[in-house]
Amino acid sequence: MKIKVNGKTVETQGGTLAALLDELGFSGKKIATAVNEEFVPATKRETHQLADGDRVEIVAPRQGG
Amino acid sequence: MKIKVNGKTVETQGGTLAALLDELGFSGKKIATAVNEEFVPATKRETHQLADGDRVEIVAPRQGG
Amino acid sequence: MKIKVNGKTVETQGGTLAALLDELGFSGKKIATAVNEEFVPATKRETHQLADGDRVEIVAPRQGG
Amino acid sequence: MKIKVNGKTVETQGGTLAALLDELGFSGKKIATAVNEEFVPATKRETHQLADGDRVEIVAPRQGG
Amino acid sequence: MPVFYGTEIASRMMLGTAQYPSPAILANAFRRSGAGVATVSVRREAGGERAGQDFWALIKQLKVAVLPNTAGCHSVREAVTTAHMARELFDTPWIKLEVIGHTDSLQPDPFGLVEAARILCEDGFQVFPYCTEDLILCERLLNAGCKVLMPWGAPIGTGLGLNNIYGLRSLRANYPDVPLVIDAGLGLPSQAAQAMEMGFDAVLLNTAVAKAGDPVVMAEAFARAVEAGAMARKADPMEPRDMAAPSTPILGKPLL
Amino acid sequence: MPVFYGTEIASRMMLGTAQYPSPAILANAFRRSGAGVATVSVRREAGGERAGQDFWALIKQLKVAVLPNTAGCHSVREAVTTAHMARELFDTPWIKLEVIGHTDSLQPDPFGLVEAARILCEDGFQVFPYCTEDLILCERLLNAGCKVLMPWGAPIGTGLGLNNIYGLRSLRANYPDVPLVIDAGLGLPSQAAQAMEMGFDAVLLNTAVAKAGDPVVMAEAFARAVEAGAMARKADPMEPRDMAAPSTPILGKPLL
Amino acid sequence: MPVFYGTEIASRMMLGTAQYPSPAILANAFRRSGAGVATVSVRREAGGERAGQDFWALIKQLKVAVLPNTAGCHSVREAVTTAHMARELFDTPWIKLEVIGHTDSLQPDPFGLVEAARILCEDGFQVFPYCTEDLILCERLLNAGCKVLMPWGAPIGTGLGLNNIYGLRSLRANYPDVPLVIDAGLGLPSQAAQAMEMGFDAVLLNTAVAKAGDPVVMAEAFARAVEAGAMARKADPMEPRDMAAPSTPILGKPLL
Amino acid sequence: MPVFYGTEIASRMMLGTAQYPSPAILANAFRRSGAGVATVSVRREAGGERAGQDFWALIKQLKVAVLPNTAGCHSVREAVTTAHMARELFDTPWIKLEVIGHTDSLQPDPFGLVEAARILCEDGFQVFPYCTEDLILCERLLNAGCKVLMPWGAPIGTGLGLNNIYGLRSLRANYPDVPLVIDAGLGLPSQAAQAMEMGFDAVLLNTAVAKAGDPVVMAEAFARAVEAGAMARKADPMEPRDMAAPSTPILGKPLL
Repeated sequence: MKIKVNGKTVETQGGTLAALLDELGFSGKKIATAVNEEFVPATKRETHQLADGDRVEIVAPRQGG
Repeated sequence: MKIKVNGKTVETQGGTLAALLDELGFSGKKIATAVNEEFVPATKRETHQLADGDRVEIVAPRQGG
Repeated sequence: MKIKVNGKTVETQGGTLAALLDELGFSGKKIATAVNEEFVPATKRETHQLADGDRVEIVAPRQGG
Repeated sequence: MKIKVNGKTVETQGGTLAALLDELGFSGKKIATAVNEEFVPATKRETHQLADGDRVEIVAPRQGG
Repeated sequence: MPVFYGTEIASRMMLGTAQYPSPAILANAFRRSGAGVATVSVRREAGGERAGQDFWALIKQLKVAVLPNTAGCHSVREAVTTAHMARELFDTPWIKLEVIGHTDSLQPDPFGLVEAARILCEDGFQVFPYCTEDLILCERLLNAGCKVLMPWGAPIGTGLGLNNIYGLRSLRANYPDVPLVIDAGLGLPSQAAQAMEMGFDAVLLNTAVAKAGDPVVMAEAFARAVEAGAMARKADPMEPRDMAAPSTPILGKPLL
Repeated sequence: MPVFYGTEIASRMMLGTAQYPSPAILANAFRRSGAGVATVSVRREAGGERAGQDFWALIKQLKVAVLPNTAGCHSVREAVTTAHMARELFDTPWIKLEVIGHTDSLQPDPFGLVEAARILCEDGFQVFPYCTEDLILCERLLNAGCKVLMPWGAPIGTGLGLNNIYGLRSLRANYPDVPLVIDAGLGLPSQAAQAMEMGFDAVLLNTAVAKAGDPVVMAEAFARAVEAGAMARKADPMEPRDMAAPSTPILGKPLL
Repeated sequence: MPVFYGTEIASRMMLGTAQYPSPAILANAFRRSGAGVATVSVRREAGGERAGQDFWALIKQLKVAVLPNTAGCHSVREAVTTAHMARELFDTPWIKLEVIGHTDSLQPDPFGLVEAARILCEDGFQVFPYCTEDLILCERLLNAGCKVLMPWGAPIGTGLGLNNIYGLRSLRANYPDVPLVIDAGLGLPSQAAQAMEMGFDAVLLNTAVAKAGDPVVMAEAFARAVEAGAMARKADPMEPRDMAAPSTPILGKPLL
Repeated sequence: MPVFYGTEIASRMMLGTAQYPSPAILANAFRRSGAGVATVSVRREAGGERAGQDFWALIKQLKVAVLPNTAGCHSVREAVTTAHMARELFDTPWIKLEVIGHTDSLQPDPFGLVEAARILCEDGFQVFPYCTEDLILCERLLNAGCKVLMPWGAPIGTGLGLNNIYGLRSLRANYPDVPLVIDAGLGLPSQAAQAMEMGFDAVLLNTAVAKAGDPVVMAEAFARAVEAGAMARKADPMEPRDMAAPSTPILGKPLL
């Protein structure tokens, strides 16, 4: 199925948010996530099932003022 | 019955707002009225029945900045 | 002889300041004069003899702030 | 004779400025002097003869901005 | 000249009617200033009393547009009810909407102001909101239906002038087509002239005129300053520069 | 109205004659502003030339007092000789005395200015010194015989307004009875109004008017601002205060 | 020293982490300034990317409190979701809440700000709202549960300093016990010192330091200015006066 | 660090010694501020008196350069004789030359100042003239032999800060290589920082420190502010801009 990750369309066989992060090489990285504009805490990634067309945002620490 | 007019308690035999205004000597004067914090237009004074304890405000033009 | 008039060298047969002004076409014009950085009033022009190398300034009214 | 010292009249038998300073108890103190509005350096005090009516100023270090 | 809700006013000066030494002085201040709008309020009156009736007689002969206010209202409900009474009393849809949020500064309450403005605009009022220079507040007021904005220069009655020049410039720049009136805080004509030079459409004054030693002369002084500032804006002022430039030509200077 | 050496002028605005787009615009700027004094200069003219003669014809029909200047003079000698030529040319004892001490800022030279002022006053001139707000300089100029002072607001042609408000206030306070004219540096009518509110007697302008997009309208704008400021001074303005004070009476406010 | 939500910070200077020429310069700016709080943001990162991870490593070794922001959020929803991601990512309840209402000025949206602040405070966040000096807005933010306020001095990145001195003084006076941080708009250390002299508790800077020719030296300059201003406030400054008063005693002056 | 007549001073802060609550507080103010120069005066002393001797003992242990003044002198003669007494008394060629021309403002007399400076420079003194920002006066003082200038910020003891920013900037720009010290008028550290940001080399203070509630803390506050301003100048500050610019990067902002 197709999922938007940080604005880019990604083809994935789906499953959980955790699986997707793994697949995309985020394991062990300091990130936070939202799906369809809702925050998804790390503790929920294992159980959060993604659906076709979901919009996933993956963010990391960055410079700020 | 007792009615508060511009903050002062007035003893009246009641009736309409129009009657009260008459009784208090407002006939023909340029005023506007509110009862219990609600505006009562001139056109409604004849029909507006006052109840015991009503709070009537009667205002006229005055200096303003 | 040679005289500097408003910064330009002028060849003249000399004589008085009045004569020079005449010769240069200033007759009847609203002007004031100085010779060698000294003011020469209109009343003195007739009698003021010019010498070779004199520096004559002739000014008229002009815009000012 | 009479001498003005710092604005006050002082009766003294006269002599040099050095003598006066001695007499007034300035020996060994950090001061500077002027007589009749003229500065008199320390090196001249021995030889500076005072005259009746002289105005002597004796100053020391003080707070300043 | 400024146009408020379709009505063109013949003067950029709006004047309050409070605090004058006498009715005669009030009337002369209006005449001498040529102010085109008078602000008024609604206050309690007893049956025997004549004050309100006499005041109204005085205002009518000024032949100016009347702008009733909701001065002293701290809640939306108060302000709305007061507006209704004023509309009937003065027979005008115009209302200077004050919803005060802070007692010491008489600062407008942005939240109550927007809500009251929305209610009144929907009810057919033509609202003149007494507001701050806050850009977002002003945008909300316009969205609520206001077609005029009246940002403060400084708190009412202080005479401090324009406290936030940057903010006021920025408001003017963001809403070039909305009539903007500096309401409150002015103390001197030079401040009113400056507001006009900055591109504001009008000023609304009261204390600075009424509390001057000679209110009539001060009223005229403000009127002229306002015209002066507006003309200057129109005449396109020179750009200020750091280095001097001679006005008198150097060319032709005699050598002396 | 200001009195300069015994001559009362009908306006507090004095206007320069340089840098206008055209003679017609110059003339209209004077008419619309009602300026009572025109500053002029003396410059070289050749026999064939008509410029000076035509300019003079223009000025004469303005029917204003003429104040010749010594613009561009850096030495006492230059200034004095120029003053003599100007006195004969314009047939007036009045002279706007400029002795420039610094080329970039066109700042007056306090030292040369006092010396030139002394020489000219002794010679019967009525000197209008272009000076700074320096209190001691101004005292020396008065001692030299000057009966008017013309401190700068800012350097000539900058349009920066009043650079040293404190110094100018202090000058006004120290010489309450000497006619004081703000000469040079003004860019906007609000600045001229402020100078009048501070108690100055007049302003002398040139660049801000001549270099405006519309010099005629700007001239009138300044004229009104100057009147406004002078009237405000006369009308005794309110004292500014930090805390707000309602203009509309609180007494009688309905309970809603 | 300022106490934010029970945490005392060892410095009155808070520093942003953006726009530095290099990570090393960022680190040195923090060291030399002794800033006690660093603001950070959350941004997208791709799987392969290391930027965020490296940045985080850098920040950790600074040993300062981390204050994540919601920079660039224009809606309440955006700001709230961003705050949640930041809380998890940086493992802190602190959030610098920005709800921008106007693109050109980056002015806070008073309405969205209060709503977002209420939601986040109820959810256990410790909110540092980037706000204006508006007294009513600030009161609403305090009622929403904020225990710190961060009014702007001027729009972000302008370096204009304190645009509304009067409004900021009035805010300080109204909330003597609330920690107040000047956030945004400062360009020079003297402006930061002035803010402290006015009684503010801290300043939050970024552009003025990061965009200086030498960010490290500028960071230290601001740090010293902030200390200077805070000490001055504590030391109770003299009252300014209009008339001069000699510092050197006149008594005992010799007659010469 | 500033170099005065070939002597480099370790601090940009110069401090007066008058008006302190006690000698101990004076001494601590110097220690905490690290001021490198102390101004002193000469005053009458009687034979029995010890005041001057004790004061001198106190100053000596401060281990700072001593700059005697001619405070209170109104004539050239007074100032010159006082300078001579001071040179002998303090065994230094340095003299802070004050020739006061106006009693209320304690304004320097430009005319007497230049004359006294010429006499003293010819006589081997190293003159620190207390002057105004007047460009021509300053040029004359340099021509007279002065190698330092000390323009006022505001009249002595007023604490008003920098009254003529434009004039002071222009002085700095015209004499980039002459040590310039702001002498007198400062009331707050932020003003001292601003003077340094404008490029001045040092400040000389007295009243603002001695008359503060806590002179010792205020002395340190000024010292830090002066360093802050000097560092800022060195670090090349950002250019102020009218429009906002986000500090946090917009790139990578999540879509929420």
